[in-house]
Amino acid sequence: MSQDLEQTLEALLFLSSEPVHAAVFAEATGAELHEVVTGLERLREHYEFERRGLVLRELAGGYALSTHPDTEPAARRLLARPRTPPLTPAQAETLAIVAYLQPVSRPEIARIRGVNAESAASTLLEREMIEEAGRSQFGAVLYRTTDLFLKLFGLGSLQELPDIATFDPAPEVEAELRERLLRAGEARASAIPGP
Amino acid sequence: MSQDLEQTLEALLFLSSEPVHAAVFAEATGAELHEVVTGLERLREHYEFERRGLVLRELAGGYALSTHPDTEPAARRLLARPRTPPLTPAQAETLAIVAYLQPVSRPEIARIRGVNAESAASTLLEREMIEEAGRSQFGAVLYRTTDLFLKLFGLGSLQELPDIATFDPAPEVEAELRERLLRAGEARASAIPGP
Amino acid sequence: MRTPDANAGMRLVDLELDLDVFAGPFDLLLTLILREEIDLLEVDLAEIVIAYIDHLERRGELELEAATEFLVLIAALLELKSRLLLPGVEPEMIELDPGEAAEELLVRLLDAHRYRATAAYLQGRLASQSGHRFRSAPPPAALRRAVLPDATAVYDPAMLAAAIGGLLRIPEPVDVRHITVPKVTVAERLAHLRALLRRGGFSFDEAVARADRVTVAVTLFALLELHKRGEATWTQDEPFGDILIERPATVQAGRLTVAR
Repeated sequence: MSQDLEQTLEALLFLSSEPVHAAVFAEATGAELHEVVTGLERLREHYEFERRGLVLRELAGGYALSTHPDTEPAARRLLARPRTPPLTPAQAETLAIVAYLQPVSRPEIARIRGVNAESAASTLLEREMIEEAGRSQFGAVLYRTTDLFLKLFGLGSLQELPDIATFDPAPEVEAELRERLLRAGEARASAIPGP
Repeated sequence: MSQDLEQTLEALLFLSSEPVHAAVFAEATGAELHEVVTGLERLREHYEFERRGLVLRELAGGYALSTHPDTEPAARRLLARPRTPPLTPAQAETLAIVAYLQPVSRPEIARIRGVNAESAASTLLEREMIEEAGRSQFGAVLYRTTDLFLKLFGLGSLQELPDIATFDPAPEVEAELRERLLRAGEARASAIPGP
Repeated sequence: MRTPDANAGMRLVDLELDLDVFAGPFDLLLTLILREEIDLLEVDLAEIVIAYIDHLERRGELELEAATEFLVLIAALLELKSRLLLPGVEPEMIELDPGEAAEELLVRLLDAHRYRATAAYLQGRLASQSGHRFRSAPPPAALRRAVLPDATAVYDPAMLAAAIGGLLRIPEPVDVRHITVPKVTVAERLAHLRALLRRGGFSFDEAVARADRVTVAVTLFALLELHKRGEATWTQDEPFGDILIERPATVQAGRLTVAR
C-alpha cells in the first residue's frame, strides 16, 4: 500500500504543473493526510539519496517536482533558453518593496524608490510575479506578490523571506548619510575644494 | 559519469512535453548516442523494477515519460474535478449567448458583446462548458454548450433554459432573438467613442 | 563598507551649481536649505535638475547609484517645496525644523538603501533558483476530461437569462448637446475682474454668477494672475466660503501688504 501511495504521489506530482497541497493529494489518493505527508517525505529522500534528476520541493504552500540544478546545462541546451530572465535593478527594487510591504500602492512604491515605478510594475505584472490586490482608500491600485513569485524564488511562503532588518544599511552607512546631509557643507568649507 | 547521465536524462525527459529522439539527448548532454541509449534503457528498468509512478515509453517520435497506468484513478480524481469558480461577467455573457443562440460563431459573439470574446470563450472551452460544433459557411468555428454545462446548471435539457421574457427590457419587439442581440450589440459599439 | 571618499555614491558632491540664489556644490546647498539659511522657496529646483543633467553629459556616463540618490534627494526637496507653496494645507509640515527635515530626508535615503539591498538579495535568490526547472506540459487530455456523474448543479440558470437581458438593452444615445466649445479666455476674465475692482471690492461668487464651470475655472485663473501682479488681494473666512476680493490697501515698492 505504502509503495503504491509513493508511486501514485510521484505520478500526481509529475502531472501537476503548479504546487499542490498535501490535502489535495489526500483527497485524490483516498489516503490519510499524515500518510501523504510521510509518502512525500520518502519520495523526497528517494530523489535525494538515489541522486535522481528530479527534486521534490515545498513551494508556495504546496509540493512540486523540479529538475536538479546539476542538469541545468543540458536542459539549457535542450530547450535553448534560460529558465527565468533576470530582473533589472528597477524591477528587483519594485518587487522587493511589494514583497515586504504588501499590499502596497504604486505611488507608495514610487515614493520609496524616489522614481516612478510605472514600467517596472507593468513588467512584473506581465511576468505574473505581482498582481493587483484591490484599491487603497484613495483609489490607488494595490499590489501583492503571487504564488508564481514564491515558486520562482524557491519559497514555501512569504514567511521564508528574511527579516527586512537584515537589509538595514550598516550603521556606518547610516552615519555617513547623516553626516552628508548635515555636515557636508562644513566639511567642504574646511577641505580643499575640487573633485 | 553514467549516474550523472541517467540523472540528466531523467530531468530532460521530465521537461519535454513531446517525445524526444535519443540523438537530441546526445547533443544536449554531450554523450555518445550509444551511451544515451544505454542510459535510457537503465532509466526504463529503474522505473519498472523499483515500481515508480513513472514509465519511460519509446514512441514513434522518440522517448517520453508518462504516468503508470495504476495511478490513473487517482490522477483522474486530481485533474478531472470540474472547476467551478464563479463566472466573470464576460464569461456569463459569452456562455449565455452560446446557450441561447447555439450554434454560434466567435465573431458573432464578439459583435453581440461589443468586445472581444477570445479569453472568455477559451476559459469556457477549457472548463468544458462549451465545445466546438463545426464551422459556419464563412469558416468560423461554431460553438455549442455541452452536457457538462447542463449538469452544472441543473438543467435537464436546453428547453429548460429560463424564459428570457422576464429579463427582456423590450418584450414588445417581435423579432428573432439573434437579430435583436446583434442590433443591440451594434448600438453599443457605436455608442462607445472610437479611438 | 562605505568610506566618505572615493565611491560612486559620493560623486554627487562633484555637482557644482550656479543658481540665482546660490553658487557652490549641491550638498552644501542641501545643508544650507536644511538649516534654513537659504529659503527653499527661492531655489529653482528645475535649474538643479538641468545642472545635474549637464553634469552627467560632461561625465559621459550614468552612475546608477548616484543617479538614484540624486532623484531621491531632489524628489524630497520637491515635496518639501510643494508643501511650502501650499500654506494652510498641512500647517504642521511647514513647522518642520531643519533637524526634522533632515531626519525626513534621512529616513527616505535609508529606505532607498534598504530596498536596494533587498532587491540585490532577490536577484541573487532568483539566480540561485535558475537551475530548478518545472514541467510545463499540460496533463494528457484523457485524464483531464471532466467526469459527468461527478458534476453537480452549482450555477443558477437565471444568470444566463439576466446576461442575455443585459445584452438586449439598447443603450440610450449619448447626448452631446451640452458640450460646447469653451470660448472664454483669461484676458477676457482679467478685464472683467479689473472692471469689478475699479468699483471697489467684490465677491468671487458675484464675479462668476450664472457662469458655466469652464468660465468659473478661467476666472479663478485670472484672479490668481491679478494676485501675482499685486493688483488684488483676497480673504476667505472658511474653507469653501465665498472669496472677497479687494485692491491691496497699500502698495510699497512693488511689495504687497495684505489689507485685513
